Amino acid sequence: MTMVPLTYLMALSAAIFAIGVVGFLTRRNILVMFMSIELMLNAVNLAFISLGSRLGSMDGQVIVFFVMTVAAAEAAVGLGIIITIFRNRETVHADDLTLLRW
Amino acid sequence: MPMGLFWFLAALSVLSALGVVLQRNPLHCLLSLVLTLLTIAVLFIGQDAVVVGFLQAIVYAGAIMVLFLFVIWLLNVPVETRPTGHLAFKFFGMIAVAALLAELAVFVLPPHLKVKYSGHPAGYGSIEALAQSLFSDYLIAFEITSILLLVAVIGAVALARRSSEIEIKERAQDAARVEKAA
Amino acid sequence: MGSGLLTAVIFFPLFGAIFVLMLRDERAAWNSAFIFSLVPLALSFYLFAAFDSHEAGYQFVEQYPWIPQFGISYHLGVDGISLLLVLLTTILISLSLLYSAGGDIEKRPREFCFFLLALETGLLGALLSVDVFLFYVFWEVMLIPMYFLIGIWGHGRKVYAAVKFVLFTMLGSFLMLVAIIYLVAAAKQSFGRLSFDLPLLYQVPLSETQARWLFAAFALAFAIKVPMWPVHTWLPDAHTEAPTAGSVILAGIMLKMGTYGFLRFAIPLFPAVAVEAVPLFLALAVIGIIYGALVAMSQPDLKRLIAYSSVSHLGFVMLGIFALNPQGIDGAIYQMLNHGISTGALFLLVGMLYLRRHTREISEFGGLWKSVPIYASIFMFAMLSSAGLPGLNGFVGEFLIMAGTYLRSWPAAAFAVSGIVLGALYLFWTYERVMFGPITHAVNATIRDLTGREIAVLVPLMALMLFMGLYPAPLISRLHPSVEKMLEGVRIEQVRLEREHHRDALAQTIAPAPKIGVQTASVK
Amino acid sequence: MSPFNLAAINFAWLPILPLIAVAIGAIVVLLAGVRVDDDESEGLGWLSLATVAVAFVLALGIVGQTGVAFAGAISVDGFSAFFELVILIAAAFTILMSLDYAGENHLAGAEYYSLLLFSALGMMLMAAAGDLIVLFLGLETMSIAVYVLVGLRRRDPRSNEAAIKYFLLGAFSTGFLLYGIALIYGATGTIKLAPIHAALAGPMLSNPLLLLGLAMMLVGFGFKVAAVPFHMWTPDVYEGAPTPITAFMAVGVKLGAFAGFVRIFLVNFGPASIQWSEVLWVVAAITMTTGNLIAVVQTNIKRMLAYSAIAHAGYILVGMSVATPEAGAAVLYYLLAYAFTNLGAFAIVVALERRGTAGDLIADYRGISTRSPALAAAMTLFLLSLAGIPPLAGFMGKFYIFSAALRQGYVGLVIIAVLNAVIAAYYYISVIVAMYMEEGGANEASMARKPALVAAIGLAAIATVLIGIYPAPYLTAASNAYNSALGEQAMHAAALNQ
Amino acid sequence: MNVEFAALALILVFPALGVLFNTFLGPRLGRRAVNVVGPGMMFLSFTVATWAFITIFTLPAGSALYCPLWRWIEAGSFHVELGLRVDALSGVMIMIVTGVGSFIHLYSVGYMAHDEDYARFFTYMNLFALSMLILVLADNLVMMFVGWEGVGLCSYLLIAFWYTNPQFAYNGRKAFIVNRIGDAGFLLGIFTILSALAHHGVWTLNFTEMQAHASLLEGTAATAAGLLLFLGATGKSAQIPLYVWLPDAMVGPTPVSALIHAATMVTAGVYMVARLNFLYMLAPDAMMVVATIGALTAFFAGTVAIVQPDIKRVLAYSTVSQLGYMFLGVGSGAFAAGIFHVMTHAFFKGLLFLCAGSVIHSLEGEQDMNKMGALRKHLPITFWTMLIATLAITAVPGFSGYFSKDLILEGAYESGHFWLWLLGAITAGITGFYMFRLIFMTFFGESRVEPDKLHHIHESPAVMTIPLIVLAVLATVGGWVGLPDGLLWGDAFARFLSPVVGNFKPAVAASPAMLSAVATGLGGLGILLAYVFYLRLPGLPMILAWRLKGLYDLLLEKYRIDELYNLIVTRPLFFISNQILNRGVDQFVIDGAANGAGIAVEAGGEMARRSETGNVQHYAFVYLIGVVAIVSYYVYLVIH
Repeated sequence: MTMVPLTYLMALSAAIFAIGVVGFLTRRNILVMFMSIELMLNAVNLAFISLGSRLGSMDGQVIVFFVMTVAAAEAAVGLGIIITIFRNRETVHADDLTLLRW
Repeated sequence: MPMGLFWFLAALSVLSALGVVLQRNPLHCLLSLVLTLLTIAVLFIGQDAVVVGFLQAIVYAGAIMVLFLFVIWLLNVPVETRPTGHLAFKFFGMIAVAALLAELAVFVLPPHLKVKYSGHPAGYGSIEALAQSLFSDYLIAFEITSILLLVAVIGAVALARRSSEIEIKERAQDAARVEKAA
Repeated sequence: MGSGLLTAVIFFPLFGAIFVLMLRDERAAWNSAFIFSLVPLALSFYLFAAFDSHEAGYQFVEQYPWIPQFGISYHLGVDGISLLLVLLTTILISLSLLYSAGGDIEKRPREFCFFLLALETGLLGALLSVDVFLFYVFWEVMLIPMYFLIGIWGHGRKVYAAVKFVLFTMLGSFLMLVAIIYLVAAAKQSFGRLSFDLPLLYQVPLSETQARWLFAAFALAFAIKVPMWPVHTWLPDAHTEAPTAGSVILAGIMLKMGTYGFLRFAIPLFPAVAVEAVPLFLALAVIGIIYGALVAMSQPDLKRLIAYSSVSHLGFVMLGIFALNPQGIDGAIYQMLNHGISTGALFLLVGMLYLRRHTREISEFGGLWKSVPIYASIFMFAMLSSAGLPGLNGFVGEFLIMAGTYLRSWPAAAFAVSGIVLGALYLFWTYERVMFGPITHAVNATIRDLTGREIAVLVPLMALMLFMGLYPAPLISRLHPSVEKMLEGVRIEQVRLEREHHRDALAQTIAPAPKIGVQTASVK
Repeated sequence: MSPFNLAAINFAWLPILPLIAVAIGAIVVLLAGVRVDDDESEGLGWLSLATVAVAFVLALGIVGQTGVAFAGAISVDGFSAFFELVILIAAAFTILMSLDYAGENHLAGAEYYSLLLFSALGMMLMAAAGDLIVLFLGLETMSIAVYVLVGLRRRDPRSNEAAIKYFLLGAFSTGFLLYGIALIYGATGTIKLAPIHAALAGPMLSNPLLLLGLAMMLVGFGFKVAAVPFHMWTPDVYEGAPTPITAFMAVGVKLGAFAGFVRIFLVNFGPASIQWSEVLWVVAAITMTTGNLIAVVQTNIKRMLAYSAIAHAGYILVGMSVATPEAGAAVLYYLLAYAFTNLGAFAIVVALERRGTAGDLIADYRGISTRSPALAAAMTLFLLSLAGIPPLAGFMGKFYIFSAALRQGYVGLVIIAVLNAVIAAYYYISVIVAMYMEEGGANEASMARKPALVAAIGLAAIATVLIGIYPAPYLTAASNAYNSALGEQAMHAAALNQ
Repeated sequence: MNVEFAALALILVFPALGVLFNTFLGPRLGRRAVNVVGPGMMFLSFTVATWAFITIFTLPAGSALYCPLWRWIEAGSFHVELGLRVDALSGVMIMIVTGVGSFIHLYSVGYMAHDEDYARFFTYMNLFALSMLILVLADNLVMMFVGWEGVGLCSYLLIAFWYTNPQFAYNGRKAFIVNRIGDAGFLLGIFTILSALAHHGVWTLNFTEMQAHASLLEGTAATAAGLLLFLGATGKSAQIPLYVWLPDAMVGPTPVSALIHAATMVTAGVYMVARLNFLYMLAPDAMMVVATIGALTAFFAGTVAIVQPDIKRVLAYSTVSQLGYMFLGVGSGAFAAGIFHVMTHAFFKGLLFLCAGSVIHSLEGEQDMNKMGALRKHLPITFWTMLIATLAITAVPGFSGYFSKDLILEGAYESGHFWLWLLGAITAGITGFYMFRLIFMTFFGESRVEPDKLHHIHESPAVMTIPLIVLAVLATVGGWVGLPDGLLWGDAFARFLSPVVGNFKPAVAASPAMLSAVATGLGGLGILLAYVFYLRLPGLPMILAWRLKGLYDLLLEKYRIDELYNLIVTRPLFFISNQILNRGVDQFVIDGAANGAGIAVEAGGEMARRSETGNVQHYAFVYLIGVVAIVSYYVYLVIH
């Protein structure tokens, strides 16, 4: 069976990673920023899988497994935090969260 | 995995990723994120990472994203209407990201991408193989994940649960003082 | 014998400090602090008596390993160069305590005694440590109490002065720390073992550039402390705003740490560079002398004036040190003591005046002799000692310094001499404005003359001025051998330099000349 | 495919007993706390303190042992022992500070203490990690717990904000760290530290993938240790977090992060040090300078301490950039000294803080010396130690690092460092000025009813002085710890190469 | 031959005791005790001095008494042994100091009778005697310098004795500072000798040892040292250019003027030159300078004295002028003559001041001669003694001044300084004029005394007149020890000193008689003019003054030298001190730089602080910049 060149896969993951960064930088909605982070994580996962399959080692897949768990945990906590904020401030807008500065 | 499929998936994933970043309505963002995850899941499977691929689809795109969905509904977050931040900042941000992407590109180009190739052993990506390493080499890690999830649960509970009356009162006072100070 | 003695000298004040902090009653605090300060005083007198004036090396040595990983040891010792400064320290601390108890310090006396005694520990430690690391530790330690003394009990812009003082000194000392570590690293390379022991470090072979930079770092640290022109501006502020006792210790002892540093570290560690640097330092010293005197002349504030006079006097000390010959350095060390005593006395006197009138503006005074003759006479005495009148201590030091300088470079001496004229000018002019003429402010007619306590504080100083002026032999004889020893390294460099320059004129001035003895004898 | 055999794994339970103890303790606290009202959480505090004590004893037990456990997932050596001990101490101090604080601020006691313990567990895992996954998971455990702890003052907008900022940026940088791990995995084909170390030879050292991986991991750790320019979160989060948690972050998180950082870079990537020490040189210089510069103009003591923490990270990075065994030991020693000093300083902030974050302004410290002299004296001690005044712990740390650096000829960096130290002295001293030389200021400390806090401050003060004037044993400990880590690596490398 | 003579110490001990007594007990024990102790101590040390002096006589010529004290300063090879030494030269000096000193002390008892600060006064007086004796007894340069500065201090204290008057205080300071300038020169002189000898391995400043190694100083060293030391002398002995302090010093109590500013201290310079004659003999250029300065000063000061209305100022300028003579003497190698004049001058000038004091005392402090006249009858003793003194100073043959001044002029001429001799001779005439002007204006003519003072003009008490009489006798016979050669015992004084200062070796032959005739003639002329001006035609001075107004004012204002000094020295000094250094350099430049650094740091911090906007995404942006930077470094590594 044919093997997709690693370069392509890595490039793809890099691209998605970059898109995630862009989202994090430009979107004001905390939730969406969080989603962008998920994008970044998935980009990394893609990289793991690709490299793993090229190396022929299972480690990559194992890591991805763990990363998913971590992502789940982060999602739980992160969303929890977002909820508390929304409770107190009725906003999820990044620009509003500048009580602490300088 | 046939190249054609790869190109299709690649394009799809990039587009949906862009969808996450570009759409104004969080709900649409979420949906395109799910789409991305699913595409990536297929890419996994296409590389013999079958189990992980399915996990990606079920757990990630399924469970976790539902969590997001739930929160979005809970907070019924409005569509971002007001102009978001300074354009200048966005501009420089984009430039920075572009730079990063360019740099990453340098590294993934064939001359620099030195990864020793070894063929897939039998059962590569199978559930046995995964379990094999999970419960031998990564046993400890596996245990840690349990703790990690426990921490997440505790955290979520601690954050989300109602707080006592006095506290609410006092916090209100504090907030008032903070406002005065600011 | 002597093991444990130096430790006792250093740490007794610290115990005293902590003890005083425990006390509840203020009176008791003052008294016990004074008593605690008397112990090291007595011990240092014993040191002075038991000191073997023929031994050039360290005496009463104590050495225990402290941080073996770095070859740092708790190594104490006293030699001619430090002995007298130790004595001066203990004396001045006791006197300032005695004075401060007399109403100069009202608020928080316990802390005051604590810091003063802690300061004494720092000072004595720095003087007595032979291990460079140990020295550095004490060198920094003495900084903090002084900072508190100025900041808490000072006047006017006390905080500004205190912070300025600390930052100036720290800048220097941190760079010195770097130099020390670098030096030790070099030592490791050549001797194969880490050691902060000064005698060993004297031997470290260094490349010319290394030596230059290291010398620069040390010299900067010490020059700031001295303070040499142009890094002196922390001094007038610190001296002026500090409480009387603070000014006394600051001017009396702390500045000497800088000059002491040159004698103990900068020069013997890097003799070659020191010899090269002579012209630079002579120039800076001369500038300091004249500049300090001229600026002092036009100060409206008595303390500030004395502060600048310190710049001038320390200029003399530096001049003597960088004459790099026995006369100059003996004189320099002697002048350190003189300055400590006479300037200390002057600060005390000004403090007493401030206590009565709550101002130090010269223009506020005039005709004081009428109302406070005793005060005026003592002031005159101290002033004369500071002006280097023969028969009083000041002269011996200045004479030796200028003689040494002349032997090194006569133009430097020629300029320096102008310092004694200017010195007389600002001192006598000030005296005239404060003591002579009619009483211009009615208040001054009513201020009371010195109390018994105050006289008791001043008399020992006056006695010292007279004694040291008439009979310096016992002091100089003790410090001289160590100076000769210190100069050995310099002489070697000297000779080398001359070979390079094909000049032998200098050789005479620094050669120890046994034949001379013969010749003079033949004359007798 | 090979049959599934557990024999391949060596179940060395002993080395991970401290970890297990902490985990169990955390769960026990959680269960015990179900019925406890937020305002009476003190008992839970003592319980968790006991847990820490037990763990500490167990950790002492593993000092001197070396080897690997669980198929190399856990590395057992002096290094991990050292860090585990220090981390536990930090946790203990934090708990002591919290005993009164948690009640007064109505923090959810059970969650608070168990999360505290869990995050400590995460840190210890980072110290003991034998492969990149354990490291990563440890880091996440720590971080997630801390995210929550920071935001635990649920009704306090500042607390929420701090939490979300920390969380978002933390997750963001997790992405980079993972990316780095991925690339290193790609380059070396493994994620176990020992094999990686063994693989670092010849062409591998210049493998672009490896280099990029290094860069990304550097960024990831840089974020956790608050190195400039990845430091931006620090002041905000420190300010907004509950003060004991701030202390825990300033010390514990730093310890954990540096444990991982040092193990990965100094120990494992030691052979590749030429590839990263220059970068760290620059980062260290910028970090010190920025931290000190901004700290000078702070008016809130927590923020000021945050910036000072950044600056100290810079000093430590100097040591890392030197990348010699001596430097490694210096870093460990510095962390130890820094831990006690900083914990003490924050304990005093806790003591002087009124409900909420009131009283955090430096101006509030005016005249403390007259109202509560002991506190002022202790604070002075800590500040001077942070400023690097001998003979206090902080000074010895700086001294050790500087001498290691100069031994390698890092003169320029060291001079930058000392110039920074002068600036630092200025803002530390300005606090002393407020306490001793100015009047007014509202803060009043009623220490009478807070024995725990007093104990924390007292112990910290004693440690600060002791480590300073009698550093010999601690220096030995630090260098032993570091060398044993090195030795382990060397051994394994040898084993794997033949 | 040198004889150890421990008693020499006593000469110092007594005044020292006096100082201590007057300082600590004086105020308590009261006036009588002080009046006894103050002068008493002087007389005691006078007797010891006499004893020593006689002992010298009994010993063979050229022998000396010495009394080693303790080793004072020692640093390496350099060391200073304190020791006292009395040879012919210092013998003469101690006799003058203690002798004249004693009588002036005695006189002061009367003069200070109404001053409540008598104790302080006698403290200073004794202290002065002490310092002066240290100066003359010293056997080495450094110890001499001790006395040298000591007398300067005392003169400061005594000039500013009535300190409540700011002018007096100022004059005192002026005296001290000007002296200090000289002393600075003196110090450098010492160092020059020291290093010159040290370069040859000889470390000594002891006079005899220096004399033994004098040859080593040959050349520039000698000249430089000679000039520098002479700079000191010009300060102490009020020569051009540093004479300015002496006239102002007259504000002190008159006995002070008599003792310090006429009889003793001001002659220290002459003594020093004579003492170091061996050095100066090696430096003809230096000698030349000394002689020239002396002659010029003599003439210059004389001219100023002509027009001064203040009786003490006239005497002051005449002192300066007479000191000029002495330097002319020693400068032209006639050391003996110089010292001889020191002695006679001590007698008659001391006497003149005391008489002036007596006059002023009787007129309640009036010093303006225009408010005197016709006091002859009221103050007979004062008048006669003062007349004698005047005759002595104007060198009327037979009186002491005649012999000494003659020898000096002779020496000047014979050493080949014709012009200097001429200047000296003319000055003799001027001296005659202004001195008799003083006598006539004070004691003759019609009284111009203010009426209110007229009724209680009275002769001074015995305690004051006795010293007058004693000094009058000395002023008359004092000169007979130095008669012209061949006459009776001839120039015994010179013979006595010759072992110390050597014999004068004339370069040019001349007939002493002729020279003295010229000088005396000019002196007589001066007297005659004064007679004409102030007794025959009293209006004439006015007319002349009006005619030659410019010149007259110039003289009256002392050539405006003080103003000149103020303009070129004092004012610039203070300007530099305050405006340039204090305000400009110190506060603005240096301190400005220091504080500027601090401000810069704060500003930098403030700017950097603003980057913390509080917005997460800005943080992320900065983070990203960091990433890009670091990665780019690796890109660089990879590409290269």
